[in-house]
Amino acid sequence: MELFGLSLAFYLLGALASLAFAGRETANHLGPAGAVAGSLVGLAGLALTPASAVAQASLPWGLPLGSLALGLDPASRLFLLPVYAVGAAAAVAGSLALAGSEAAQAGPDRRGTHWFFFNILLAGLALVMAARDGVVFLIAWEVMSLAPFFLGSLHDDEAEVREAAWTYLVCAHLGAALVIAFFALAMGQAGATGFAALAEAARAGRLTMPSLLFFLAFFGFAAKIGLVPFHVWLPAIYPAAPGHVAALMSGGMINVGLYGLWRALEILPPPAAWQGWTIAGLGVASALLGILAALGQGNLKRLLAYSSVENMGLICLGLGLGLVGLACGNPAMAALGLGGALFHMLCHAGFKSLLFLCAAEVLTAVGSARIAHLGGLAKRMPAVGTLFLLAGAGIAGLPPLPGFIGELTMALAMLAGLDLPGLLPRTASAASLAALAAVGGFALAAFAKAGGLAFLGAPRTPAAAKAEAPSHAALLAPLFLAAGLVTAAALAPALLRFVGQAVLAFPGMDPAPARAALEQAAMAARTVGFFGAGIILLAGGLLWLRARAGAAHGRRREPTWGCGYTAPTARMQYGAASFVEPAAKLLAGPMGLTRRLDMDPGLFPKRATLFVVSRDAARDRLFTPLFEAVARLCDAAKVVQHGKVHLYILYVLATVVLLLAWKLS
Amino acid sequence: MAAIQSLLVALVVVNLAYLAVTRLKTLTRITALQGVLLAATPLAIAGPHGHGLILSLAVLAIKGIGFPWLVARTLSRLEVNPVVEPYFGFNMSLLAGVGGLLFSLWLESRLPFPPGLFPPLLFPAALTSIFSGLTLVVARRKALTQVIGYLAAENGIFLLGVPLAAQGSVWLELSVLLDVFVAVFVMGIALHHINKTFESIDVGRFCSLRD
Amino acid sequence: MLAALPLVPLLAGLIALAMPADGPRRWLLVVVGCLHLTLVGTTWVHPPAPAYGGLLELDPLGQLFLTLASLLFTAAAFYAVGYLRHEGAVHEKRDFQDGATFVNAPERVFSLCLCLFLSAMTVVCSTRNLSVLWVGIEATTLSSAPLIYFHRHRRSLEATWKYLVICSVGIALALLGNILVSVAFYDPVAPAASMDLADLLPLAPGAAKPWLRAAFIFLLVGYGSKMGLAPMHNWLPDAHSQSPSLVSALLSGALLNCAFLGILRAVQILSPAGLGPFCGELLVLFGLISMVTAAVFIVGLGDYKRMLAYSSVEHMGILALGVGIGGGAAFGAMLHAVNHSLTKGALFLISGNILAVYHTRSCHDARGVSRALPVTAALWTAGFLAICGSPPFGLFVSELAILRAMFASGHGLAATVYVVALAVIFVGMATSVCRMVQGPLPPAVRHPGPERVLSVASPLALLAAALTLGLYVPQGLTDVLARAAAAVSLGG
Amino acid sequence: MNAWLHILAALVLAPLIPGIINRVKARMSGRVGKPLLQTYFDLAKLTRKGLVESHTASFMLGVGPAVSLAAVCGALCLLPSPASPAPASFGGDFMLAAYCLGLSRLALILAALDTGSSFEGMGASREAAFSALAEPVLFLALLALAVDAPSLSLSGMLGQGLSGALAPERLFVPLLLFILLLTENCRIPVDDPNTHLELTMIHEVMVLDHSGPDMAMISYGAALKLWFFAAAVTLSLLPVQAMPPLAAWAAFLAGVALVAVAVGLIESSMARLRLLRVPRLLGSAGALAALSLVLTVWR
Repeated sequence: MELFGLSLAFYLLGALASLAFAGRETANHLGPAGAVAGSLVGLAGLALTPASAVAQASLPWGLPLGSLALGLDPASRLFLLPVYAVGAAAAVAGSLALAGSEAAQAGPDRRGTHWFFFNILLAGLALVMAARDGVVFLIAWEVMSLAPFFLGSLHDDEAEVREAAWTYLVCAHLGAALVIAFFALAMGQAGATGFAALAEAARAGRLTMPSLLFFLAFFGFAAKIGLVPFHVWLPAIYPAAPGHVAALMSGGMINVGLYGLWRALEILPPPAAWQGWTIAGLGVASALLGILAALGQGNLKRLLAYSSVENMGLICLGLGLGLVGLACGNPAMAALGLGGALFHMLCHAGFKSLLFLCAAEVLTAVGSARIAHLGGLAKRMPAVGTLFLLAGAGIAGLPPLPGFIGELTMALAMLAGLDLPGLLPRTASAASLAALAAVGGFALAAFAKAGGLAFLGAPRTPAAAKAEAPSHAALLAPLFLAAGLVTAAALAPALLRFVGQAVLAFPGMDPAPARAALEQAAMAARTVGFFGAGIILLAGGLLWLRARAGAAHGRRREPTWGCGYTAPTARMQYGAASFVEPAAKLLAGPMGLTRRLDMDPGLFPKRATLFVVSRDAARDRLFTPLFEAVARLCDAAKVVQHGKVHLYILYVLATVVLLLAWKLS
Repeated sequence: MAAIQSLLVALVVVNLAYLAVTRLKTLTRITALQGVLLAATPLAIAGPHGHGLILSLAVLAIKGIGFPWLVARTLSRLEVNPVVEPYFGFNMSLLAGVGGLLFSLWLESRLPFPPGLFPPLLFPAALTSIFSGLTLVVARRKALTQVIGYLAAENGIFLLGVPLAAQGSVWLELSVLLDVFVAVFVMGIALHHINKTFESIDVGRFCSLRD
Repeated sequence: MLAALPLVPLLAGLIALAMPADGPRRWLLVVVGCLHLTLVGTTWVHPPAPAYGGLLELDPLGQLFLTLASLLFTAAAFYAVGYLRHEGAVHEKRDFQDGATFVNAPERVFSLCLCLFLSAMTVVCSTRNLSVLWVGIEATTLSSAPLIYFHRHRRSLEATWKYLVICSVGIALALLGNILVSVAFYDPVAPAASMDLADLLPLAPGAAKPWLRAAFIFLLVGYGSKMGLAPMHNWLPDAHSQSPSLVSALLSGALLNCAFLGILRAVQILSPAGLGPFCGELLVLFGLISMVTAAVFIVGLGDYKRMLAYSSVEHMGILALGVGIGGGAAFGAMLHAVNHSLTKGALFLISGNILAVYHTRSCHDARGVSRALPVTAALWTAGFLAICGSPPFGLFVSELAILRAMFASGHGLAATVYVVALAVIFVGMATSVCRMVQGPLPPAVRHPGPERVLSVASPLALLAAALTLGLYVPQGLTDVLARAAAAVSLGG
Repeated sequence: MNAWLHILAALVLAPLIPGIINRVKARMSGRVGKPLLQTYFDLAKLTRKGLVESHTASFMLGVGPAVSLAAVCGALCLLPSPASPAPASFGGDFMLAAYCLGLSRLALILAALDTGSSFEGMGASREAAFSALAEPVLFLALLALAVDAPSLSLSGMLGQGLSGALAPERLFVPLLLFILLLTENCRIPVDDPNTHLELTMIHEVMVLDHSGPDMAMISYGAALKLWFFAAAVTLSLLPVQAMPPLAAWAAFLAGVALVAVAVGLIESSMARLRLLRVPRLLGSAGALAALSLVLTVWR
């Protein structure tokens, strides 16, 4: 707890220092320094505390509402881990990326405010996870939600960035409105603000509308998590934000939605099975639609954004199944579902932020993140390429990378779900396993596309051909994250037990069978670890043999075989749209792809252009029409303010008459 | 008692007359008439002595002579079109006036009157006055008619305050104060500016500020 | 000391009228503001005795609103020094909207009216007598009308006229309402003429209830039209958008509160008569109508000063709603009044800075503020977040308190409308504010150079106060707020 | 020891399967055909060759085949031997096997994309799409087995055969696994390994630019994968767990050979599906898998 406070203090110091030195290069050192120091202190705090410890603190509070109750329990620590780890990495990467770059630009130097909000975001995240009082939680939540708006609009001279920042702000606030409504309703009914008191009220049956509360919390937090259809801000803000910000948001921030949901579920009365199925159902929808949309993207960062939607969907699937298990008295399913979800959350945080940092390096080197402008980068920047390909395989859940363990644990929950009473729940469990498989298959395709087309093959533009490898310093942050992930893979059983502490602390969890189920998963993870080591050794051995064969029998470089065509160009390679064409023939709708072929008429057209655009269906079909309808309605209603004063008097008169007629009759 | 009843009936008729006339000059005269009638009410209720007499004289001076004279002077100075220029037709306005009267009568039936405070018909007459005055504000185009309508509404409030004045309440004085300051002082100045700036007192042109 | 409070600005106004030199007169406003604020500050330490035979008497409710008025005036006075330096010159100006030429009102008249305005508001806040209250509110209308007509062009004249007509009708209805209160308290045996709350409250349980109902309706609509409750709010966007920004700040931050005080006094009378629920119902109704109206108008609005005006309509709605719900919401409403005044005052002052550089009130044309005026843009953004109820600003706390009390008292439907309206307003304002703050500078706008301290100091101070209240509400203030809320509780 | 015997058998005997298939196809069309051991000869020849790499390629071209082969070997380690459980076995290990095959596929796709050739890109894109569609079918089929067994590990669910109550839906699973064998190994009717039109190929077009040891690893990996599925089909049909070891082995090997013959027969009697029809085939298989699973759960 003390170290937590110290880390918070570092964040705030960093924020203030960067604001104080705004406009100078110093801000670009002090701000990140605060973030790194805070994160490392925080990490130290996590490392030095036993995983199951519960700390509480109550501090003086100046508001007439709520109280400054803070605390750290296993769930808090678990969610703090990616915040600290990604926070430190993103700060280092950002500091290097922004060094000197802004000075060359016209206009004011905004790095001071940028680092201010960066630190505020970290502090807000940390505070959200330590808050044990509704009011404190909401304040931290909103502050944390607002900061990315400023972080994301660093380059607001581009119209797209402004649009994205606006989208983010609106989504974040609408979600927050639901969260506020949730807490206000709960606090109003309970007559208290502390989490413990709220949970007490729920147990005593004083929260009279548990279903409404559940939906408020779920939809409110789903907006932050990025579940379909509330995901529209993700594909907007991630491409627009600087790479390190996108990394922090995807690795540290969206998890906070899960954390909020977790806390809300802890507060609310024990979940009913339908609540679990609701979460799981929306999770499956998000996972499938997210990965299909990711497959359809032509922009590396947008692809990664949709992949976040997918992974958040998977996590919610696990969470939902866990709740079902809890509701149906199946502790193994409960523990495995929740545990798998949390484990996957950790892995996703690491892999996704690593991917974003790599994408940021690509953007710096080439000047574009569109796959049509990339290609062949693995030769120019081998370290970044390797990291990206590995992280891509990891986020697709492939063994021996740790992403597999999370998916495996969730799959075990689904298998445990086959013991549920009733045909429908069993079928649903089986269907979720099939969905998991389909998502895994498409994730593989999506990351084969992202990694393969961006980093392999021939460069598609001169800029890509001349891309320069990042400096060694710039690799520090990605390598830090990669090291963390390797550790996670090596120590997966231990990590699973760490996650298990949070799961076991979930109210209503039967500890003995839950612990047994988690232990079983940990043993499986151990086997997977040995297995993975075997595969790596075997592959290494094969490569060594291959190298020997090459040395013994010669090694030549030749042009790629062109099927008889003698002048192949890089533009003839498979591109982003063509790669997904087989899938798009079947699934263009959910992938959001629309295509237009402009071709000269005649049998031998001289010119043909194919446009493949991938747009967000939820945005185009749901939110844009909704917002436009509201705007039209409001415009239509504006006629009452017509400027004619005598009619205004009529309003006053009519009001008086109507009120008298109503109230005196 | 008969005197006050006649006065009140006359006031109601005058209120409706506000809505029926077409020429500004006639409107001014009706204002003067209403002022004179109002000046008579304190006398009719409380008798011709002391406080009531002074008040009566003051009202006669202000409402019966002062305002009509000011309005007439403004009218002649501004050289405006002598027709009142309605938004809504006269029939509609009259209908609204009668509606106001009916509403006032209904309202009277809903309220328990303390014994001896209000003479019969005073409350509906006062409310009708307010409603027809405001109807004038709503239904007429010129700034000047709006001022006159406002004065008429004020007269209704004054009428309602008369019985209370006997109890020593200050509301009557305050309502006169309202007349003096708002209707004459500020609106007069604003009217002057409006005429200067727009070369017209047609507030129908006032619609550049809207959404 | 209470006797001196309204006199200080009155005298200062007369001195200002007589002063020939522009420079000292501008600083005179600052001196008046500071002096007044100091005097008001001492009332927090030593509760003042009634003055003028009990006509003026300060209770927690009045003290709260008086402090706000004084604070806003002082902030506006500091701002006025820079503003008048820039705008005060008598020469003809060209209107940026229709191209016509206009002059500003004489500066001494402006100063006089400002001081009179403060004096009138002081009277309104520091009385518990319904008659004096009514006179005071009337005086605020009269003294503020010339302020709105400072820029003597057609649109401001139109706005002034609308302000006058609507508020005068409102004040007339309020007068009628007051008369009906007298009727309700009429006792043929022992006629008492006093309209002082101290005399009325003990008699309230025996007052005639139908008359009180009718009286409250007239008072609510009458003062409500001054306060800006929909659908009587129509003067508000016009007057706020056309008046000088510092006047808008005073109108929104101080005047609307004063009108609200009129309604609150009525509530104070009706509650002991057992009509608290009746008042609550009407207040909640008008609060919700105001919020929805504001939401409807803020979406897609192209004029940022009108946007702020509609936001005032919204917040007045919240105040009415809070008092109408009662209990914790009344406390929230009192806190909200404080927060809203501070924030809205700051926002209007900032809008003046933007207007001075861009010469347009259109959100579409005033772009790239963060590049032209970095400090102003930061304050504008912060103010926007604050006014929309985002933490860590104070409005969040008060809005949350009201929402929570709504749920606690079972006003689920009203709470839904409240949350939806707030969300829509956020989206509407965010669209305009993002458009203004971000992006490159329009080519037609020249870079204005560094910002003047006087133009940002006041809004900065006000926003800092709003920020502080979002994190820490001093115990003394909490006590006064609680006592003020208790005074307007609906339970009687 | 017994557990590893199956791995050994697979490693040694796997190249025989393409031989059997080719021999059956040749016989059916009235030719003599290649020797049964042709794949061994090919592998031996390829390993003695030097490396020819594309100018465009990076490290991935070489890493791909090695990882792919290693991953397939990994998947094989999870299959039970006819007479004993697999060397590594835990609840849910079928998922590891499926994901190992996925890793192997990803490695090959990336290696294909590394050449920058449009042909290889084409093959990679088809492979990625079709296998993504095949994945849920595989899971559902194995799930039906798992519920039926009831056991969550491959070692528990395979080798039970059709013993016990015979229900029609239990025949679906071997059938589904067989369809998946055809899909995953790019056999007719999904893909034609012998075609010479690059435009119509899936797997073969992905490896156009691989040579020497790389090609050897790919061919060997393909043979192992074929063995994996053939073994799975056999084990899902035959109750080897209940047999004495020797009989089990004999039945198993015969079964694998028979599966190979069946593939050969199908390849000689059917034409390749149009690419557009492949998802339809997989969709039908998916529906069948879902049906069998629901029926199994219901029972």
